[in-house]
Amino acid sequence: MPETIDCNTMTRMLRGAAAEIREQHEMLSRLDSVGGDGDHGTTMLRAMANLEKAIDASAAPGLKPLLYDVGWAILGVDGGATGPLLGTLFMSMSEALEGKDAPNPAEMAAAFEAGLAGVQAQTKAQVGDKTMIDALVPAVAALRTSVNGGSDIVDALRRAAEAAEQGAAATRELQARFGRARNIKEKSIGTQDPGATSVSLMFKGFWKGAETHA
Amino acid sequence: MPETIDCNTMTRMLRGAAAEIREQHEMLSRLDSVGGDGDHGTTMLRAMANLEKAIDASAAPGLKPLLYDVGWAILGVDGGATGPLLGTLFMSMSEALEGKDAPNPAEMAAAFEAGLAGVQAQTKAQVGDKTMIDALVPAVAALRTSVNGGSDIVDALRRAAEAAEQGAAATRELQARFGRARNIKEKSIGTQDPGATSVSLMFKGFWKGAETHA
Amino acid sequence: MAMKKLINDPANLVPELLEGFALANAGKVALQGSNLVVRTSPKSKDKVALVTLGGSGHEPALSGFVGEGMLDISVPGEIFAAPGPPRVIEALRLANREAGVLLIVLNHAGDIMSAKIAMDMAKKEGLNVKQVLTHEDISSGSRENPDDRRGLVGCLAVIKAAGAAAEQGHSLDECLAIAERMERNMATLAVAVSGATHPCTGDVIAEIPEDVMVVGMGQHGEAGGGTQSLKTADETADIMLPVLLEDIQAKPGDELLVMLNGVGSTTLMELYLVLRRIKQILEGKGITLARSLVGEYLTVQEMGGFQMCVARLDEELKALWDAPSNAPALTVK
Amino acid sequence: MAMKKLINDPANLVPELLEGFALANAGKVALQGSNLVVRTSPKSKDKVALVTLGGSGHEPALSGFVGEGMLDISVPGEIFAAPGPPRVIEALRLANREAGVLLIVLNHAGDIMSAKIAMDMAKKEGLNVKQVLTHEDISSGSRENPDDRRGLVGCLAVIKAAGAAAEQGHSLDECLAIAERMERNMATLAVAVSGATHPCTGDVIAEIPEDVMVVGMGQHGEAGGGTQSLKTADETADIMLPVLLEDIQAKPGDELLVMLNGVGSTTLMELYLVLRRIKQILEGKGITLARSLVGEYLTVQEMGGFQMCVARLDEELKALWDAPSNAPALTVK
Ligand SMILES: Nc1ncnc2c1ncn2[C@@H]1O[C@H](COP(=O)(O)OP(=O)(O)O)[C@@H](O)[C@H]1O
Ligand SMILES: Nc1ncnc2c1ncn2[C@@H]1O[C@H](COP(=O)(O)OP(=O)(O)O)[C@@H](O)[C@H]1O
Ligand SMILES: [Mg+2]
Ligand SMILES: [Mg+2]
Ligand SMILES: [Mg+2]
Ligand SMILES: [Mg+2]
Repeated sequence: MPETIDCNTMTRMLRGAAAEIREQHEMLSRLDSVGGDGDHGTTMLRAMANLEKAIDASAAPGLKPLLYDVGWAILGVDGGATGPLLGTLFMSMSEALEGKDAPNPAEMAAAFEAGLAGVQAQTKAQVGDKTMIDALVPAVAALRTSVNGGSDIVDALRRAAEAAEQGAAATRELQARFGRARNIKEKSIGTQDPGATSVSLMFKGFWKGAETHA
Repeated sequence: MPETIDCNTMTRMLRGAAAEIREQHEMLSRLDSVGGDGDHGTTMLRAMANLEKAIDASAAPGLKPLLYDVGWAILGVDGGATGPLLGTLFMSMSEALEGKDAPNPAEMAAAFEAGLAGVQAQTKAQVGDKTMIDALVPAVAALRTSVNGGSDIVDALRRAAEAAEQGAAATRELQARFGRARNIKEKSIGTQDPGATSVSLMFKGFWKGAETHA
Repeated sequence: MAMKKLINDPANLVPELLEGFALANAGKVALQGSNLVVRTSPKSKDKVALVTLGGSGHEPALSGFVGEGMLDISVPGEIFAAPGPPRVIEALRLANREAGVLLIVLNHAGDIMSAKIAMDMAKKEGLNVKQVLTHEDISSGSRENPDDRRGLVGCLAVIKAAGAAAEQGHSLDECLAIAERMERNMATLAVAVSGATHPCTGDVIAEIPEDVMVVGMGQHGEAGGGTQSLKTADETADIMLPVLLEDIQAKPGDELLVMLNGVGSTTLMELYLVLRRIKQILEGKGITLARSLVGEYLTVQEMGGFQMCVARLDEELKALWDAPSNAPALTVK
Repeated sequence: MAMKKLINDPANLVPELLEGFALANAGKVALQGSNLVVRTSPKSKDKVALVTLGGSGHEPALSGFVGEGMLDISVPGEIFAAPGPPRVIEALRLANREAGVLLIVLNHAGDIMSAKIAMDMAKKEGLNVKQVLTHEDISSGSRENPDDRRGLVGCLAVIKAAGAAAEQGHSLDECLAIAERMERNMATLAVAVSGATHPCTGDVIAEIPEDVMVVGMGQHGEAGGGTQSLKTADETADIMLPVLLEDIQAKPGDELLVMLNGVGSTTLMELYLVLRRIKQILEGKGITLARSLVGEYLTVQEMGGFQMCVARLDEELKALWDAPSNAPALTVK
């Protein structure tokens, strides 16, 4: 296992996320149809298609431009809340990687933290509000903790994915306070948040992708 | 039984027609819903309401103005084909009664013939085309034959009503060549024509009305 | 599904909707006499007046076509039922003028009968009225039997052309000739995909099975044509347009007006797809899509489907089509 | 009932419908760049430009509001989905000018996020852009929590007023102030009586039981309010209007604009009945129905129901409302 993350690893991670989403997109739409407009799976599919197209087309080598292109491509998805938030995640990660062509695990954790901060600049949603934030925050926190504790990147991503999954699962008991689902108020309780589920699937994909490469 | 028809008799006849229609309006709409737009019963109800209003309001005494007012009132019904045709029937009868305040049965038959001619000036439909003409033509013919044979007005109207009923019944086997029902072509076969049925009901009402008065 | 309409007492439906219509277009139209729809600023008396009649329930038609550059008076009937002759003659008397009155009649049994009786009376009274009949529905009769052809949304083009001509000071005979030319030049075909309910009776107007569409259905759900499986937008245009082009014998180099009239619940979105395909087909044939109009002009309550109307334009008809109008349903600057 | 729509491949739905929309309104609007809807005759560069963004499937909104006197550019998204920030910033760059650009954003999660990211970029790039948010749906939040209020058909009045002001040469700050005043002055409530289907997925957008209506339903079928038995037109107006009047604190002597926006299959006929009742209620309160607009402006496919929007007008807003426009969906002479 290399000490730094290169373009190849990141590409595997991103493709891993796309693979997980593609497998589960129908479930994602079903979740969204309870309190939202039922398009979350379709939107995520388009986001992942754009992501892969961006990877394939990305001319500039280097993590920073790769993540910029991926983020911009996901922003380009006409997808309601998802495109802007997930696109911002990658755009902000890209910004944080200024001058870091081969980040070590700590630098990678910092990039994810910057990504989260970028997302949080776009939405006031907090943990507990039943949004993708409920998966993203614990995932990034677990990544940081593992890295600080000496984990390698694969192990840290595994822990992040587990934390994201738990965070997503916990949204089932919550009432939505952001997004379309907030309109159905207490009726949103009992269904897992689609956006949080997507984030959890993407972290699983990051982990699996990094693992196959290792 | 008087030898001439006065306003009172005519009023009874007209009210008799209204009573028959009112009793059967749902059936008339049902017939119209097969090949037409299902409004014939409603239209006839409105026509009969206007007819009775015209009788009540008719200031000028005399058959001619009475039938004019009734015809004009029926013309005033927004009712597709029915209003113009039935309104014209009475308007033309009125015209034919110029100078005849108390027509005898033969003059009455002539007035009905003039009414039929007025209707026929409005439509090219012939007997056999599955329209109200299929009831009107035999009714007027029977009226003339009976009167010529010496029947009094009640008896002549009874025969006219019977002829109208037979004419209407015969439309069941015909294919509509006029009105909305012509659009469904051979599918119109098997349903009695609503307009012919109305005419048959009205002649029954003329007869019953004349009879109660007698 | 039972009827779900926001109405009050069905017996008052038409007067109430006319009251609301006049309110919604205050400053343009008003009610006069026995619920005739007239312009608030009448056309000058030295110009030909245009009058039409027809059942209600097809909003915005026909009263939505009253306005500068289009109609002077419309005589709205009951729901789906022609107005009786007394109100038609009332309108003709009101419109009467030396320049003359053009009565536009859509070919439906009730309308032509009311018009005939009113025209007979008008002639007796010495009014200067002429009539044009619109009958462009190719599903209900051949060009050789025009009496059988129903009048659908094509009336709009006839009213627009003749209305503009009248506004420009053309004589009654000229307006009539223009109206008749537009009428001869055009053809309409309707497709229905879902039914509607009669707002007064609650009766289903057209019962159309799932996955089925009906090409050639009349304005009130009268069946008239081909029941077939539901098609895509492109396929539907491919079926409908060629027969219309054949009917008007469109040739390469021709310039066409195409109107796509949504009849109720079919979306503009769908109509735009159909127009896109029409343009492709016409291009393939060397025919020009010179003008188009897409929207809801003559509806049948909440029915799903649309009417496709094509009309060959010459230079004069094109200019008349482009002329200004302030009618509620068709404002042209 | 399964979906019965005349469409082609759902994946191409939006580009195809935009192509047809531009064809249907050739001479007024055109597509530019990545399917931005622009005017064919652009506004002079010394005047403020207006840009908006929003999901498709609501035709004629929002692109139907592009035209002289209203919008300069609309950025249409996918069906019911906001366009992403890249096309929004593309539009802002295209509209950019010294006089400035006003971005009108309807309050829906996706739209405000796309707008925020694009605005952040615009600021970094030194573009002179300001934003106004429309959020007038009283069912989804109180006046104290305007963030919760969705943007419904009221955007039309904001675009109309600010668009007219821009055309008259007002500065960006003045246009913004006018837009914000109109926005503050207005309130909207929706009622739904029947559902619709998503044209791409075929999913039912809102399932509304027979004999039931839902007051306060969002633009995409999100439930938001009171499920109750279906009412008459008058009763429905009696339920909806008073809460709207209370929200804008309408007082005797006020002059109101009332918009009744059919969302799909509800007929003009029904909307006219509702307007009639509104006039009666307002008269009873000494409030003037100064202006009205009845029609389909922001639809939700074939959904049944309508949005009622009331806005208090002052003399300036009235004049701006009356100002000319040649937008496809709202031609004003
Ligand atoms: N304001 C918000 N902040 C954070 N996440 C949000 C917000 N709004 C929506 N989301 C997330 O987006 C998900 C829905 O995504 P999607 O269905 O693609 O967008 P839309 O709701 O616009 O159709 C929700 O499940 C939630 O996780
Ligand atoms: N052209 C016509 N000539 C004679 N009778 C006609 C004609 N058209 C329709 N009718 C008669 O009218 C009846 C239908 O009347 P009604 O339903 O009231 O009118 P509409 O068809 O306009 O709705 C038909 O059954 C037929 O008897
Ligand atoms: Mg969604
Ligand atoms: Mg009928
Ligand atoms: Mg409609
Ligand atoms: Mg519609």
